[in-house]
Amino acid sequence: MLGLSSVEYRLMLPMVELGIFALGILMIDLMIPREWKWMNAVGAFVGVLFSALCVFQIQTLFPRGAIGFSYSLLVDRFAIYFWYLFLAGAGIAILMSVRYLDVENEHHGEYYALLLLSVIGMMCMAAGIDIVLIFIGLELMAISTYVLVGFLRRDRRSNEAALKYLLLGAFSSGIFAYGLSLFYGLSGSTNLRSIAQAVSTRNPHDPVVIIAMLTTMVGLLFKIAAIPFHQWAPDAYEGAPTCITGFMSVAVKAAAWAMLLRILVFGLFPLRAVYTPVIVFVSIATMTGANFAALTQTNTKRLLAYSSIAHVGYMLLAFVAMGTSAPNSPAFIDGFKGILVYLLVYTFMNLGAFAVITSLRNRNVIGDELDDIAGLYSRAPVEAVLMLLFLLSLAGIPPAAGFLGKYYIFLSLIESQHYWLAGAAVLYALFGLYYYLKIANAMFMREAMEAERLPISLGMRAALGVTALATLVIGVYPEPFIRSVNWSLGIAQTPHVAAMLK
Amino acid sequence: MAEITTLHYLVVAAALFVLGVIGVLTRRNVVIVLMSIELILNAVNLNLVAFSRMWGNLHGQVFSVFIVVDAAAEAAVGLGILIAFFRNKETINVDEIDLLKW
Amino acid sequence: MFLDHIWLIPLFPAFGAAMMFFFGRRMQKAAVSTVCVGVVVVAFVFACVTVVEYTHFAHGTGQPFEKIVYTWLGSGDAHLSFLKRDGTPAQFNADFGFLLDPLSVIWLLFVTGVGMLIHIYSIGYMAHEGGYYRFFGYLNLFMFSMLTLVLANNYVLLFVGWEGVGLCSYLLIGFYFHRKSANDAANKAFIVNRIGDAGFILGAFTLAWYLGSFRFLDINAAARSGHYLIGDTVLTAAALLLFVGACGKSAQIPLYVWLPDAMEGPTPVSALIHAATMVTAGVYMVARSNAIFVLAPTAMKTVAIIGALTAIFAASIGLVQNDIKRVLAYSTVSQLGYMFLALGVGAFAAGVFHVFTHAFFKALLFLGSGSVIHAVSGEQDMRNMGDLRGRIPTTFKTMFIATLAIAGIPPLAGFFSKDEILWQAWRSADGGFPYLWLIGFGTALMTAFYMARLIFLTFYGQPRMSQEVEHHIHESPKSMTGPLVVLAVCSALAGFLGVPHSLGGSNGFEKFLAPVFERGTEAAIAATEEPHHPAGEEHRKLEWLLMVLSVGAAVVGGGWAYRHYALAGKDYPEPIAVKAPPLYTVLYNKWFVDEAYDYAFTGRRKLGDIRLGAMGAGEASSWFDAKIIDGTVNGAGWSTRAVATLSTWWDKWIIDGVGVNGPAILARMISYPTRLLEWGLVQWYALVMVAGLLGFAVYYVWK
Amino acid sequence: MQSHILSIILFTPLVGAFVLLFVPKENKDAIRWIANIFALGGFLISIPLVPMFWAQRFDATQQFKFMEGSANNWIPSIGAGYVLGIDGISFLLIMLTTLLGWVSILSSWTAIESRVKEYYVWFLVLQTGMLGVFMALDFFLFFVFWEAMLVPMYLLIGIWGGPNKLYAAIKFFLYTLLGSVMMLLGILFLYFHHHAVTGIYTFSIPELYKTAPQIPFHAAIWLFLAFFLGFAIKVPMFPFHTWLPDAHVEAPTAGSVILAGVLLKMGTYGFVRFSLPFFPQVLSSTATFLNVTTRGWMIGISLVGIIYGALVSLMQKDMKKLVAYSSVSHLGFCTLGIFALNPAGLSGSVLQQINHGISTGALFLIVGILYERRHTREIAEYGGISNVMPVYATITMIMFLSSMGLPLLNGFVGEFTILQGTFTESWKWAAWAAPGVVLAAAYLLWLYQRVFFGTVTNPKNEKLHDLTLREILTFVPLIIAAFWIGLYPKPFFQILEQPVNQIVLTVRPGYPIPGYPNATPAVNAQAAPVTTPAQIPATAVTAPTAPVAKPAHAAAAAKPKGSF
Repeated sequence: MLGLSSVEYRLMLPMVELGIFALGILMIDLMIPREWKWMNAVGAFVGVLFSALCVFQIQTLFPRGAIGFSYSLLVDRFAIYFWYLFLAGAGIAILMSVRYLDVENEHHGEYYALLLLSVIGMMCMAAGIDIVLIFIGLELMAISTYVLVGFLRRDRRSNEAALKYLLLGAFSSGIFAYGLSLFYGLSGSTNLRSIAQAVSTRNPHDPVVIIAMLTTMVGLLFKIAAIPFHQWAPDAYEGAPTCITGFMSVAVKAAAWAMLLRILVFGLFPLRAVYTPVIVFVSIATMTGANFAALTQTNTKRLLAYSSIAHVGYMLLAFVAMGTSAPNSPAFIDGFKGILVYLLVYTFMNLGAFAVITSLRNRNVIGDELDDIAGLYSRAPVEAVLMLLFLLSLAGIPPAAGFLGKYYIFLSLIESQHYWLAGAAVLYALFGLYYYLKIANAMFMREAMEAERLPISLGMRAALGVTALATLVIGVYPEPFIRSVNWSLGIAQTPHVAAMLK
Repeated sequence: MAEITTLHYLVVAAALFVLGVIGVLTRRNVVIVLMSIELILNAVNLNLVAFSRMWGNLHGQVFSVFIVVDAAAEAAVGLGILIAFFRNKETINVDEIDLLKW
Repeated sequence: MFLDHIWLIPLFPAFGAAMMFFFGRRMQKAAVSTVCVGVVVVAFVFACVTVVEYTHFAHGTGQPFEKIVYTWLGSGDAHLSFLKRDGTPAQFNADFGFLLDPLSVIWLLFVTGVGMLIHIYSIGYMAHEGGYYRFFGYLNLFMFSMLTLVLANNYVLLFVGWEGVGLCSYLLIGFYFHRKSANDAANKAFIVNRIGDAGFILGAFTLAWYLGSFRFLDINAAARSGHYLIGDTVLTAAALLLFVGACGKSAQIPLYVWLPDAMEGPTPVSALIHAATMVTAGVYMVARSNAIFVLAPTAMKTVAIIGALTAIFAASIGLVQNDIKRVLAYSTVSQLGYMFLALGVGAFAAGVFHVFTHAFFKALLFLGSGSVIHAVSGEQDMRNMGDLRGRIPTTFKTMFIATLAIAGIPPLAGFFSKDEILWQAWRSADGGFPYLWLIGFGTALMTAFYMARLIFLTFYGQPRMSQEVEHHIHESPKSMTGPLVVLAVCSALAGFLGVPHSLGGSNGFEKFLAPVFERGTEAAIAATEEPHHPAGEEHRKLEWLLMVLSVGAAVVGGGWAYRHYALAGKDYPEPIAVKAPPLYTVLYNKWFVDEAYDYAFTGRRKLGDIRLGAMGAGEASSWFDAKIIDGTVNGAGWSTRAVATLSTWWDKWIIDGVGVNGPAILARMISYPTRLLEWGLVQWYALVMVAGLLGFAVYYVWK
Repeated sequence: MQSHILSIILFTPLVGAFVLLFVPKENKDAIRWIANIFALGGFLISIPLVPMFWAQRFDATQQFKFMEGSANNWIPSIGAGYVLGIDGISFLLIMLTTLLGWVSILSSWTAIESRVKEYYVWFLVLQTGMLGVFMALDFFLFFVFWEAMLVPMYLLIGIWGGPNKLYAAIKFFLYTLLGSVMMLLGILFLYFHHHAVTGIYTFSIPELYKTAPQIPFHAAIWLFLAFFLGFAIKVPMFPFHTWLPDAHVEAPTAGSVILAGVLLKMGTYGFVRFSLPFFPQVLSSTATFLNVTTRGWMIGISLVGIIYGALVSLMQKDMKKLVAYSSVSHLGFCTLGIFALNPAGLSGSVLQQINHGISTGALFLIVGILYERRHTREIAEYGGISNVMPVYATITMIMFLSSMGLPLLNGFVGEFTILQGTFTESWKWAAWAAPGVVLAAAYLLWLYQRVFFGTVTNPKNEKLHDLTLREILTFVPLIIAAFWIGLYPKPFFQILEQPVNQIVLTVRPGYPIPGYPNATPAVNAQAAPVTTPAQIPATAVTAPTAPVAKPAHAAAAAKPKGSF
């Protein structure tokens, strides 16, 4: 009908399906009464599940991946891995949202619709190999998140966050687009592959190349919130509805990383000599700035915002390791794995942490101050312990999952012989532990402000359960997850182990 | 009279870009800031169109169309949010958006 | 069969101690005394039988008997090996093994014997004291340790007894733990001893490292094998280190300070531990290591000189003390000095002989003084005694005998042993001026004086005690006087075991010990004759002359004391105080040694407001720990203060940021400005982004 | 053959913690009972290990006994395996851990009144963590336990601690984490290096032993330092010790017992298990920093620690702080023995670790008992306690004596053997260590005098009741152990013999050990024998040691059993 091949039909199915659900929710929302609004959440969740089902279908049908839409959409294992990640993030975020929106009395279908739409955008970012598609995806995601951030219309902090996010976001994507346009100019194509070929033939010190490179990187680094392009993040995270903060800190970030890897590794890897120095600087700056800033934060959301920036710094270290070593050298592979594993782990542990903070929101408590979480153990022991688990995971203490990410990053750094960077990372790991422990201290070793037990909604229980379980399992038995990462990178299943086990 | 080469377009576009950036950095009125951003995007469009003419393919123009749409959408959302903001705090002055900091 | 179960001897008292530890609190005094005294009696009997059996086993050759019960340190044939000095590997082994040879026989006998007597005496003496079972428990524990010390077959096991007796003396000195003075004395005793022990253990290590074993027999064999020359450096070091240990245990300069204070303990304790047995452990150990010492002339000379100095030094203090027990304490120190003098000049047998006799009369003196104190209801100051001879006759007679003995009046025990020492001292001074003899001679003079002084002040003159005290004076019970009599007999007759050849005796004591002290190459018998020179006629004359001289000295000293104290009334004059007041003050304050030590070493006294010594160092270190290493209070004020006050070396610590909290505080201080970068204005954020972009661009331009 | 006894011992406490989760937290006594039962169970289950291990104590064919699991069976894709196994060293430490775990849980019956449930849960988790550290034969597994164990300890200090608990808890956690993350870098390097050499990714420690010798020297130095930092902070050695007093003073009694008794041993254990066998060339190298070889530095730091710790504890006014600093001094002895690098020193060191666990553990219990009654640790508050609590005073005296190294008690055996081993390396070292022994007597006896002797001056102390049966029960095993080691340490030395010799021969190839097979796989070829005053003649290195061994053997054989 549309001249779509069955393959392309399959490939776009997850997104289309999400889109249908989004619009459906928008319509149904008009019909259902106030107290039935939670149906929206159910609908959205079902949508996510269906979409995941479709992704699984793709995975089984095209194990080697497939390409469509005139070489713009490449659904390879890498993309599929990230799609699952986005859907997981979205699903958990939905579970977290129900009660929170009730309390905020902002229960509208748009919320879920926008959530799903942003996921569509992310999918495009992860799967696009054509800068046009990538850019569209980016904007789709960005615009929906602008709205989501400002969703609490009556809350000034929310408005302000949205406005700042929008202005800076638009600004950065403008610069980004400028870079992309130059790349188009350099290559005469919008397809990453051909851009890469064209660029690799040019002298890497050609000013145009460099300007294009830099402007593009501004966009990328802005989206993953790396210093000095990070400053939107703390404000947006603090102002946004907590569940959205969680969603942004994992899914949006993962999407940004997917885009970054697509462009810088799949596409412009020939230019790595050009951008790696910048990345080195940025990663160190990011770790330093974020950790120092987080050290004395008293607002939990803001603290976690800075911590997530710091985590970006760590991941960038792995990226440095990749950029400074030959493709398919151990350092490169482990760095790459490191980033993917880190994102996977991070999705669950950070969402978990934000889920706990979300559940602190009550009629009269905003719940994002350190004092609000004080004595949490006496009010909700299970949550407190889970929070401890998430915090330790964020600090990279085994057997929590976070350690796995740290492990790969340190390993890649050592393999690429960046011992000093490794040392710095260690140092900042200490910083991290310090401010995570501040939260832990508040939960376990301080008296609660108000005594009554914390009401935990069903959805929240589910969200916490999933995240905690994932954090623990990935930590204790990471084998299958590592294998899935290997699979997504098309790396042979641990070749050496066979020799080892004989 | 010399004919207009791609380079000229690029220079103009670059100028637009810089103007846009300066606008974003200096203007105090949120609406005008938004417009400056539009300026940047237009610079991009100009680039794309010029290049597509240079290469003689349509990719650039397609891209520019999308960017125009995107710019519109952004502006719409931006104004919406701005209105919400204005409701709560009777101002659209960028300097007074400083509740969230540190 | 007794010989094979020699290890039982120490176990008997150990059993008694264990009984007291577990059941003592619930036992009647009668039961306590039966058990505790009983085990010691059994030990004594067992010891005697063992010795008899040993004499059969050794029949005169004095060959040692060794019984190894089990491997203690090390794992049997385990490979807990170390490298000897020459790089060859050696086994690290210390057994629970017992050694019986003439030397240990002598100690075994008088330790069990005197110990038994003192246990019996204590029944009466402690009858009215609290903590009866505790006292006897400790006493038994002491017997166990002492016997282990004496019977050990290697330095490590000897060290067990060595530390054990130290512990017991600590416990017993501090027996009246309500008295702070007692506790201080106890701590002092233990810690000073510990210093000695450190020396001892290092000495033992040196031997093992050099000769490859801790076993006496191995070491003696090695030392006498002739591989090692006289004056061997390592052996000299080892000998000196061992002697440090001896100084601690046997209260020689500079470690003697604990013994006088040790008199805080109950009197029987002073008699048993601080007069008869424990303090002679040092002598025993040196004698035991004679094979090493003879190879180390320097060490020998040191021993002799230290011994002589201690002898006269302590005697000089003893001249003016008023506390009856302190006089005896200093006398003990001085007598120990004699013994080391003997060892130092190579007359091991003579030294041991003096230990043997001294054990009797000094124990007797202490027990006697105990009986006196008992009589005058706890009074210890001789200025408040006098004219007791009629009132407590037995005590008086026995103590009088002891005094004669210690003063060296023939034919009592002290005479023979002391003159043997003096004679050896004289002879050892090869050609040159016999200064050691002179010191010994002077000491003899003083000894006679202060002992006589003690007797006269206590038993003669007018009674100087208060009325009701005088009213209560009574002779002690049989359980106390009995041992006195026995000891008196011993101290009267013990001397005849060792009558020198010059007096036509056979000096059986020395002959008996000869195998232990054989020089290796020469035969045992040769050693019992004059070891150095043949017994020439003029030597004999000279020896007689010296004897006459020393006896004369004793008489003179005694007579002088008689002149001044025999009729002492209330506030009698102290002759020395009259003639040389400054000397008197110095002597009376024990040459101010304790004070000096407190300033210099312990740091219990402050010099101005500086504290030196261990406690000083401790304070300094803890300050250092709190302030420097552990960064401490807020960084800013800190570093300023540091820069202002602390020396550059400590600055290094801070600047290097070894401080722990320092960096933490610093980080927090950096944190705030970092956060200020985020000051809320969108355009500022955008500006930062652009700046970043341009910054990178600049980087490329420069590159 | 695969016996699972290790896993069983390892997870018993964890099971206990899991069971506790289902007990309502109001029901305190039930919780206490269950916790104690599982703690005691953990100890009893570890008992059968003794005869099993004893049977094969000399078996030099396999370095580690009771191996479980195989390399890389846990996370094949990164080469981590669930591998457990013990040798004599870890065996003793495991027994110590199970014993102290039980004792300290028993001791906190009345001490802990608030949040009882979590307390015991965390404590049992901690127990598993510590056991895991001693059992793991896979670096990944090891590190997981090593870190995981910090968390419960942090909570124990932070929740049930004293007034300054937050500071102490965070300090403890950060300080230890710094070290352990440095160690992680070192581990990763070894892992990567092994891959570079063999093309195999694995964390299996026995595998890594094999490739360790190929590590280039300059790298080995840094690795050694990385590991050193990790372990030195844990021990703690001199400049890194300041977390210890805070942690101890704030921690609840049982926490201190475990902290001093077991956690500190992980550092020394790490030195023995990793630093020595992995980097022999660093210890044996003559390369100097400030004219002192690496080994010299290690020894120097240990000596400073010995004297420094003793001096500082001499002047403490807080009993617990005093004991804490005394452990700095005692651990100094342990590290001294380790870096003496000869059988005597090494086995003495391990034995001394056990002793320190027993004695100092007991000392903390002792302090805790007074604290529980009077809620102060100020020495000045007390005096004449032996009048009101005679039994307590007696037990204290025994433990003080064992801690200050009185012969026939455990402390002496360890210290003596260490000093012996050290002395034969250089008499100066032993001479410097000796003052530590004297000072130990000084501060302990002085403490005893101030607390126990004299008359009761403080009216608050008149009513103190003596030990209850439970409290006595906590001391009994410790006292028995103290006397056992003091009187008959032979079995311990025998258990240590094989691993210790193995390690010594790895670090100093050709070190002559009579009657011990000198060939060892892990011997590192290019490592020169350690230069010491007692330098081994080059011939002795190459030549088989049998002839060298002869005389010693002859002496041993000729040793008379009866008469002479």
